[in-house]
Amino acid sequence: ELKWRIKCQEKETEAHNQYLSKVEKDLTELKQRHAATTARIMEYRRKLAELSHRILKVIVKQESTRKVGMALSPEEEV
Amino acid sequence: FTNQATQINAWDKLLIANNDKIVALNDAVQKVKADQTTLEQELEFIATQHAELEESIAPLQKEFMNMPQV
Amino acid sequence: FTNQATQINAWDKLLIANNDKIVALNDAVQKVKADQTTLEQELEFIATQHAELEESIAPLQKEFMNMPQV
Repeated sequence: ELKWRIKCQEKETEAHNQYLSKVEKDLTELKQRHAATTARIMEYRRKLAELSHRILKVIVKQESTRKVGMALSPEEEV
Repeated sequence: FTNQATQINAWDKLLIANNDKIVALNDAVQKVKADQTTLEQELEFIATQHAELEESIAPLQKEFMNMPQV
Repeated sequence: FTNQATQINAWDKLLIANNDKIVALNDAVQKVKADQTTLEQELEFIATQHAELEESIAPLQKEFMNMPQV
């Protein structure tokens, strides 16, 4: 009877061991996905900075040309 | 003999404890995997938004930058 | 009998090793979770920046639409 219990325990331990190896593999994969995600986030932050810069240039340009083609205001006519 | 039985009982306890911990670990790993997938989907969404932003910025840039300077 | 004792000893070691592994993997999972939280915050930051950028583009687009087409 004891022998049988030991056998069961051995089997159970072996199953645990196999499952833990699978978790190790899963974690390795997760770390890779995490690294890829981090890289993409960095890329997107750069991209956003570039887009912000471009739009800022447009805003500056637009501000400086806003009054082109408009009638002079009374203050300007004097 | 009693000694051996005690030993087997101790192993049983350890195995059951390990089993519980493994179940918890499994839940945590599944959750982390699902969260990672969500993050990746959010990244895809950001990529789409970037493309849209770029598309709306390009014509503005072209038009406004060609305007005569005061 | 010695053979059986050796076998049981080896198995006992595996049992203990599994226990250690569970603890280590649990730590690793917690670490991944924490890293994910950081990424989640990064994504929120990007989303905020997107909203700001969109807000600054909107008036330009409006003006662009009202511009006389050459």
